[in-house]
Amino acid sequence: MNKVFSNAHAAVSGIKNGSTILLGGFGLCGIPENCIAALVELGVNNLTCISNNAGVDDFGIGLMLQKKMVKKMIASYVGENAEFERQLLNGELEVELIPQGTLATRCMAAGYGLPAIFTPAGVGTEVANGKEIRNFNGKDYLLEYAFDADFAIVKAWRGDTMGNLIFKDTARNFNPLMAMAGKTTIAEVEELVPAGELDPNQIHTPGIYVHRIFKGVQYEKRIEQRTVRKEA
Amino acid sequence: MNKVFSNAHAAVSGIKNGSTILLGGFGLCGIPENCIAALVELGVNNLTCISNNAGVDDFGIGLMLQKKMVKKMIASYVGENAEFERQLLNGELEVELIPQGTLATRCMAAGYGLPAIFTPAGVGTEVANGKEIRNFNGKDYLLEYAFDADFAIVKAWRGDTMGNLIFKDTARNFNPLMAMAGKTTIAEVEELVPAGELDPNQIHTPGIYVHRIFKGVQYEKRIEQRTVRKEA
Amino acid sequence: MALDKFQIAKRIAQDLKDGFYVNLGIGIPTLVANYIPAGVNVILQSENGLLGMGPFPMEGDENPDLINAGKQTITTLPGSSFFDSAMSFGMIRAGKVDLTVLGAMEVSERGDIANWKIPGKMVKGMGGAMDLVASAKNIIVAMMHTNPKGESKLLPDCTLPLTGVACVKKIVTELAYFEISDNGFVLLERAPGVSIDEIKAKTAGRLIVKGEIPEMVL
Amino acid sequence: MALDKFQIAKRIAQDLKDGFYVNLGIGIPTLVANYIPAGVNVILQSENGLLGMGPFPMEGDENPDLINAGKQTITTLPGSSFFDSAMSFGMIRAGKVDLTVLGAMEVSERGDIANWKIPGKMVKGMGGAMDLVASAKNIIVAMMHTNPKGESKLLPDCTLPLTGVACVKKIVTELAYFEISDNGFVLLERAPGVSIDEIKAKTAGRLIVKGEIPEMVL
Repeated sequence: MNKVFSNAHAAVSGIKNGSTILLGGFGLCGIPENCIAALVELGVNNLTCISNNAGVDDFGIGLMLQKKMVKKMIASYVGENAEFERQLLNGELEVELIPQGTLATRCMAAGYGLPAIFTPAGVGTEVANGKEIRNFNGKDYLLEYAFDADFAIVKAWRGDTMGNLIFKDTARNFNPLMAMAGKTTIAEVEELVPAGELDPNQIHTPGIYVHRIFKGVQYEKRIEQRTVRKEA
Repeated sequence: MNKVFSNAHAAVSGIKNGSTILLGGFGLCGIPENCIAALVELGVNNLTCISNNAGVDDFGIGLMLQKKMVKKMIASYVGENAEFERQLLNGELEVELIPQGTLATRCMAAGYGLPAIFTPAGVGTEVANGKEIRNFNGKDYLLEYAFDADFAIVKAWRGDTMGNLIFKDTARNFNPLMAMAGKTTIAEVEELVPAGELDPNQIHTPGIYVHRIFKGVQYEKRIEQRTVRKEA
Repeated sequence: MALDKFQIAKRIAQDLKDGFYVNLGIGIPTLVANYIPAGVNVILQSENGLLGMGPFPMEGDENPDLINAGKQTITTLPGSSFFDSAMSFGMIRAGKVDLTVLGAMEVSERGDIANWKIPGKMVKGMGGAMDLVASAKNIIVAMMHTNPKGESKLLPDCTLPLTGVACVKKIVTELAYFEISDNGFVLLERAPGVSIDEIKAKTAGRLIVKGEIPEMVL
Repeated sequence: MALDKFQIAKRIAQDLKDGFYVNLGIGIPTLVANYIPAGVNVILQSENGLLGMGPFPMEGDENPDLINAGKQTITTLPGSSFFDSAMSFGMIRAGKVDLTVLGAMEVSERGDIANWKIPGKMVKGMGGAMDLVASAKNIIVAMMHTNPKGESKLLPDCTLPLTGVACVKKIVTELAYFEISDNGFVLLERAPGVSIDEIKAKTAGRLIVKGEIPEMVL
């Protein structure tokens, strides 16, 4: 039972043209940089990517867009990306925009074996078009389905050889949810330690959800909005 | 904004006859010993208690049963309790048995603002009686509703003055789920520290879910099945 | 005189109560954090997974793993906690956040809000806005009273695609402070020196003016 | 000769594969952990919130905060993780647990299982059994072939209240190893020295015997 892979190229093997992939991260924070680079090199296409955002022009999922690897993007917010806009307006790219909480909860539902959830997000808006509406206690909710994705690719701070993961700060975001939701889950970590080194009380994603793990290298961790204050 | 109470008696104030209370713990592991003792002293009755188990004769919720404080018990397993059995057979106590995973997920649903969930547990059994059945992808699921409880009483290992909680080992069990599900959530902790002493990455229950917190005393932590091995 | 964006934020900050958990949207709402009244402790939620958002970091202390929902580098405060996006929107949906402050393109007299999409323009997405407006029990909109063309943003019905229905509770613009009632926009306060006539002229939706309307005290 | 409960456990343990995540119920199923084949690593799940359950603690090392679903004191192993009950049943429902071993009072020829309630007796509750049987993709029942009255527990239909329907995949009793097919109990192996006639005589449900039936190798 070896879950440890030597690098990103080995870890993304089996991802094929047409695969549906969940990609962790919020903006450029907590994204699986190594796996994205490996996928770009692999050059698979016709992918359906589910991720909160679509990266920026020259980083994150933006790198996959440049290579026209993405057929459909499912996200909550896709700003900050001129190439995305160009492909969308040209009809080269499909996009499905869904509320951020719905995106998160549909991942969790998949990981928890819940086939569908009810959420009030989007009731009375175009997001509700064609969806079942149900009233509970006087409030309307939309029925939304669990994601069904071939692969989940996530980035964690620390991981162990059994696939247990610990995330850091707001780089956690969608990562543990997507880790639970993939049929095959690939985790890249900044630090990979032997089983037993992580405190079992502090593990965010139990290894049962993780099929492949490897130590990532050369993290750029690009900051989108560097905001600082001057005063002491 | 002070969430810190001096002791269990102060913390359980406002719990009245007829209240619905979620109580954390699995068997006698991770139960809110101090709050249970305070409730017994307070002597409220006609309570609806939701907890995975009903304690043993002379400990845990069993102490509340002795005083006939409980009108209805909602649990997944109620063995090991002769007084419970006596009251049930005498018609002094109502009991609703629900699958353990359903119990857990109905708590989570309440804490996550999900009005209902679909679970396959109980399909084709008497648990399904009167419940809506729905098929997703060829499999049947029951519709089960989020709990609606007045109070949640939980036990954590460490907590801070802002109500953040960290649980220990399998004493976690239902505690973080119930903490999310109470209209008023009361947490007793073994160690209460100032805000800032807990690592924000390790918090299991964010303080937003916790309304009252206090340092418990004299934990007995009774073991139900002491099992040991001999060989080295 | 009409308020500037800082004064709008300051007026909203007066509504903060001690112990409030608050989610502040991008733009003017973010500024509210700068005017929290003395003696009032509020905990800021960032929907990407943080309770207890602190100020921007000092130069050199930026942590790329620590950003807010606007993707800005931030800091934590004592008592902060991190969590995943499902729990973040879970606590929002469950009504645990006491106050949400958002910007808007349009608000209707029934409290419908439009703030995510303009037909004909590239749609960037709703992010967490639809979850927030569908769930928050107390939503204050911070916005300019009119759009760049001078048209009222307080309307009988929104003309833009909706973000949520019947959810906005209060609105603060550069001209006034309104509460949404079943019957329309109830004028509660005027910006200092702004006349009721001006507010009436710039409010396309049904405006309710009852009794004397005090000026804001900032 | 019929198997004893340890041999039943041993036979089931032969079905474990390296890397399996396994949930073992109370009773005979618990014993399976003692017979995990050499070179096979399995991770035991305890549905009260632990992956990587270790053996009972040494005397004096009992930790009251660390118990299994049978409320017994246990230990962890390197790589263990703790989680709450919702995640625990979440991973069960999502089919992440590779094998579940349970006891039963009755199993029907369609794989229905009854193991939680006897009419007229105090009902203690289903605990996590209904969740497990409704979700697990691979369920092996470990039980005695007959009840204390000598009646078959392998039935055309369960007579007791059901725990789950059409969910059991395999059964190991003291007499034999069966697979559930659409048509009934398929006899795969006999306990050493047990005749097909004896198995037939003690199996009330439809029994399918095809070709030569090997003896178990324990």
